[in-house]
Amino acid sequence: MAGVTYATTTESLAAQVRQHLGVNLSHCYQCGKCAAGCPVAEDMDMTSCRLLRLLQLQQPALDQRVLASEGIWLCLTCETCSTRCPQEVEVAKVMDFVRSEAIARDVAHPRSRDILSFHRAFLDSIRTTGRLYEIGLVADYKVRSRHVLKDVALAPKMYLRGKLPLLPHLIKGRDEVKRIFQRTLGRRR
Amino acid sequence: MRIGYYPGCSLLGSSREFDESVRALAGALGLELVQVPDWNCCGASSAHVLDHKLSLALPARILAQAEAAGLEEILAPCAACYNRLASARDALDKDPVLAREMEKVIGRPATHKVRVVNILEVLDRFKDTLPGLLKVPFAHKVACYYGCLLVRPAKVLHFDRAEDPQSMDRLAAAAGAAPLDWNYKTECCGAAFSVTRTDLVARLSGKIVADAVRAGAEAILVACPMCQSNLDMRRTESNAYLGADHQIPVLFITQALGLALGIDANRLGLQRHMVPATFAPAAV
Amino acid sequence: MSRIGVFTCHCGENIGATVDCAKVAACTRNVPGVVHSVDYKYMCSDPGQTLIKEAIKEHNLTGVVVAACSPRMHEPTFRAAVAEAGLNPYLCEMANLREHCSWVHGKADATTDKAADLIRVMVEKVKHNEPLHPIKVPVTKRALVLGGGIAGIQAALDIANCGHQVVLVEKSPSIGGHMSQLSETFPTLDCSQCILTPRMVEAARHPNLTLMTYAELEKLEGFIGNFKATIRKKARQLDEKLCTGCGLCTTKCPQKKIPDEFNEGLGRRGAIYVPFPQAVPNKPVIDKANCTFYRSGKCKVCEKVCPTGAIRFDQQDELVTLDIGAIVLATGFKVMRTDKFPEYGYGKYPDVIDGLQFERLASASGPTLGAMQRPSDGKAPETVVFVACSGSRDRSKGVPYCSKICCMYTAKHAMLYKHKMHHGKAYVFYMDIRSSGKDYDEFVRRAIEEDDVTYIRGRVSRIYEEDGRLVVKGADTLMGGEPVEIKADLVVLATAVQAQDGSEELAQKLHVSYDPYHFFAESHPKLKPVETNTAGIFLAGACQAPRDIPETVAQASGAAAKVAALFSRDELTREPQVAVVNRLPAPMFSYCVGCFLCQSACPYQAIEQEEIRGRDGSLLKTLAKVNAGLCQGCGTCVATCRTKAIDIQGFSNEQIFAELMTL
Amino acid sequence: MTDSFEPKITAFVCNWCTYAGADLTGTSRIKYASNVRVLRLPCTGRIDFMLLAKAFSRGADGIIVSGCHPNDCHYTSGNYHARRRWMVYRDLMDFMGLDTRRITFSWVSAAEGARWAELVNEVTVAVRALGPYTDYRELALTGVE
Repeated sequence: MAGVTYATTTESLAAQVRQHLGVNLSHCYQCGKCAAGCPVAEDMDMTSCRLLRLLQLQQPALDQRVLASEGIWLCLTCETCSTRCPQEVEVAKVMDFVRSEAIARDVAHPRSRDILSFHRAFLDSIRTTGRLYEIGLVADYKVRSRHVLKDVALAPKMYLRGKLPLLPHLIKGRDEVKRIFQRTLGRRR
Repeated sequence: MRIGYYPGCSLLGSSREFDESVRALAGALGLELVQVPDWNCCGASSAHVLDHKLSLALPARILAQAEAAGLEEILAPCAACYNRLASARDALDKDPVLAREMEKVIGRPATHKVRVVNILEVLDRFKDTLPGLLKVPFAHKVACYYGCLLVRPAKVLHFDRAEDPQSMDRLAAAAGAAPLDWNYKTECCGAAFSVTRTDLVARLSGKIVADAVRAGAEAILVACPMCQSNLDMRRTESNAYLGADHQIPVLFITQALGLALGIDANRLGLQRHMVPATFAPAAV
Repeated sequence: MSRIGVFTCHCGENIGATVDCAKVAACTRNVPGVVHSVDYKYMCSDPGQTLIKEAIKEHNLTGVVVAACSPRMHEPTFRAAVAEAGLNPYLCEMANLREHCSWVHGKADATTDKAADLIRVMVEKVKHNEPLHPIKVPVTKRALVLGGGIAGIQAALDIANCGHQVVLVEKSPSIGGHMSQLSETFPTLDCSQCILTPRMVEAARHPNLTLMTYAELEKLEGFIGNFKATIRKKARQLDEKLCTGCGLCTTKCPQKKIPDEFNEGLGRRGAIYVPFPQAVPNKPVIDKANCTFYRSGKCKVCEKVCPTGAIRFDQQDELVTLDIGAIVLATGFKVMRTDKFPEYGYGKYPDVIDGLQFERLASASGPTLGAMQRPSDGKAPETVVFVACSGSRDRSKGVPYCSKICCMYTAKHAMLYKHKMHHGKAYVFYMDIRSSGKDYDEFVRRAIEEDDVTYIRGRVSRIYEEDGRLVVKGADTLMGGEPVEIKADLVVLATAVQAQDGSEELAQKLHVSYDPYHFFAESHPKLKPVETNTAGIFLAGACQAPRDIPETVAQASGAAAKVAALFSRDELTREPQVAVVNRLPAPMFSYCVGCFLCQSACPYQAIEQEEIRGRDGSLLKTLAKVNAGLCQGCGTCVATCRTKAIDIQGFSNEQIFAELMTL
Repeated sequence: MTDSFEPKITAFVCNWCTYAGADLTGTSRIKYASNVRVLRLPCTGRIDFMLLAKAFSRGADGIIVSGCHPNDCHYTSGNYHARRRWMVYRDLMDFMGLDTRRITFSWVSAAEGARWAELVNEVTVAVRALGPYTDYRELALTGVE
């Protein structure tokens, strides 16, 4: 592990996790139970417990590795880790925090593009109509992710089963919802 | 009995049958569903992933709407909505500062005291009346699948036990079904990755389907639209992953109960499933 | 007119650094009644003490205040010194300048002022001190040992061998405890039974030792040297004198399917049973809850077959009261059961067992006669997974502490398994290996290096059954947390060591304190490891904290030594800090009006009624009277007394008010 | 209230738990406000109303009464008696116009060195805010005791 550390103790991700989530990462004693129960651990470049370990060391280089990892974008927030942690460390919350930091600092792993564009498409659909407009979502996502031909077979089947209403539901409080978005996301998209 | 109702977006679209079966069942049980006026989307996992504040604000508005309508308790059949709403309520309840902040964001005061309950909790209140109403016992071996969102995080939801939950099994039994002891009750199905990482969903959902089949189930019962669509709509992919051809249908618990109460299969939306679910009630 | 001497100690730098001792000594000289005040580097040192002794003589002091460390530290030291100088030791008080002042405040005038205050308080107190004399109480030279495991047996034997009477009380039908259930013991792998049973027999035969098995402590009264213990001897439904222990009844009992406690539910027993073949005493008991006769009124087979007619269906529990001088608590521990593990199936999988159950599986006297057969179907397990730290070091399960013995016995288990099944595969999931002890780490290394047990550093997240095998989902943290999935035939959870059931109640019966996990608390973590905070009650073994056999035996002998030391004297001297009801000349006799509120408040039943009679024998007044032997000097009675007739020596109203007046 | 006001705190503590706890505070070198003066009693069961009243009349601005935790009393039940009596006294004191906010009942075990420091600091801050307790002292001086 490289020797470089932060100038002040408040800069590290661990410190911020403590400040914002009240989660004390020093509680983690690296038993690996979180990773052991994680449904996608095998797909991750960095398992949850490895990630916690890197955060514990509170070094810029290691924090960077965490933020840039692909694994955090595979987390399904299924909360199995938090549920079983013997030290009651809320691992899933930490994952959430790390992801939002990665976005904020614009260092998210390239492979997160699809996932992010899906979520953004999802939110945009709400931003404008107040509720999710599934066809809109899928279309928007395809554009953003350029996976134009994905699931083309599925849509008609769904449509035939009345699972894809053609028109969006517009709620009255659309302005309210717009405002909510502005006051939280602000200009961010 | 009267209760607030928050269908949530997917129940208007990809999971219409859940909405339909809930309403049909409520009718049969004499439960009046009062829809939350002009409700908005809860933000689902997208808001959760992208922005913490937003993931609280959207539910906050919903709770405020319910409160304004004089509702004390709202039923959110969609497990995702239930989870987001309950989590937000919990957070706002625990942290007054945050609550005030959210009031600013949604632009009006609110106590956020409205209780959020899931469909299993609500149906459990009818466990005594159910047997009496039974017309066509749903006499099938079933694997009750809870997924993540109904039971985790336990600290917030306080519903059933986090490992090997029982509430749905009890209901299924009440409907005349034989709930099986199996291993994937609370394993994750892949959730919101259905579109983006279909490969993961195929694997995770595949394992679930496989274990249900191994246990000898004739149907998988769920109470979550995401689980249902991943296990049902993604069957082609999961079967491909398993290299198998599992045709086990995936029903919402409300559909199973509905059939048991002799409600017509189409009113319960069984025709909408990808994997054919034909439990035509042999009329008595 | 009192002549007080004040001696301020620097305690090297400990007090000197933050308190200006010279100044304190100086301004103390102006306190009325103080005729001598000095400061010195180390008052507790020999020259320091001499300083005090000489001053007492030179200034013929009537009271001494030593301003130094906590009285809990050196009060005895200085009182002894004072006594040597011919002054009554109870005319010496200490002002706590170190723990309560210099160590907890920075260097400042306020700190020095406080020091001076603390001294003034004590000066005022001492002015009102009365010379007191230690109370002498007799010692009953009979010890009571609670718990017949190895700790209890060892303590009882040691005490008995010192020539003192011992009563060994065990709640189950036989002594032996957990150790008698073990197969082999680490780190030597000698058979537990082989080393324990001789001790059990010795205990049974020892002339100074009385065994009371199938018995429990009902009630305890009194105090060190003078306890009164009431023991409930549960009805065995058997005349122990007639019973020869032939065992015919146990073989003929129609009930055969009762889960056997000794075999941790892996074996079966009858309703009348002897827990295990080497049981001491080797006499059966009838398990009333499961006996056909007690359930249906019919059967009595045992009675019919008993050659000596020893069965007594009408036998009742018996209460025995004993005079006891000292008590050794050796009630042992229990292990967390597998049903406490939701993620491992709430104990619903028969092949997920705990460590004790494995001991029985591996034991030659066990249900499988030592053959490796798993509970569900008796198949020999080809793959066994051992999970260390199951429930230990796990706040989510309410056990943050380390259970201490699991690392070692898990290594032992893996070894035993491999010795019985060379081709079998043994995995151990662990977090850390804690094997500090003579030959302990070598033992663990042997398991890894010679018996090729695979150690995986990580916890197990989930266990479930699939097609008759157990799927164990763990992770290898030495591989960055890579998931590891093992299909096992048997899983052994090294479950947490917990305080014995009912520990809390027992502790309250005995007035000994206990920790948040209900282990009994020692009086001092380092210097009084076998004492409790109640004089005359000592601790041995795992009832105090998780312990292995060597430690338990050592501690048991330690406790026995304490008892022997206590019994080496014919009478005890106790601090005279006790309550007294004042006595006045007739016709008043005392302020006491005989309301006896004090009697109801006293936790020690130390308050008696004394009748004052006139010459003609007519009753004049009934007064409260304190039994100095029973009184512990808590002063609760003083606070309840409406006429202030009752007071505590050493903490009298006068003294305390005097202290208050200085503030 | 002037910030310069330093309250006098009188603490009545039992010998077995809180006094030992305070000793531990010392051995652990935990710093706390020097406003407190500790009076050692065998047990909080010994505390009676007169002591508290006297302390106030002698210039205490605040009082701490601290003993063993429930079930941990060295004398098994002294701390309960103290608690029960306190319930009664409080009403009496309120009735007499004593400021019961200035009396803090607490439990500090022999193992809670840090807790003792906290307690003293909390009370010191609280009492500092309440200001000097002159009213009662005046009463006392006029001979009402």
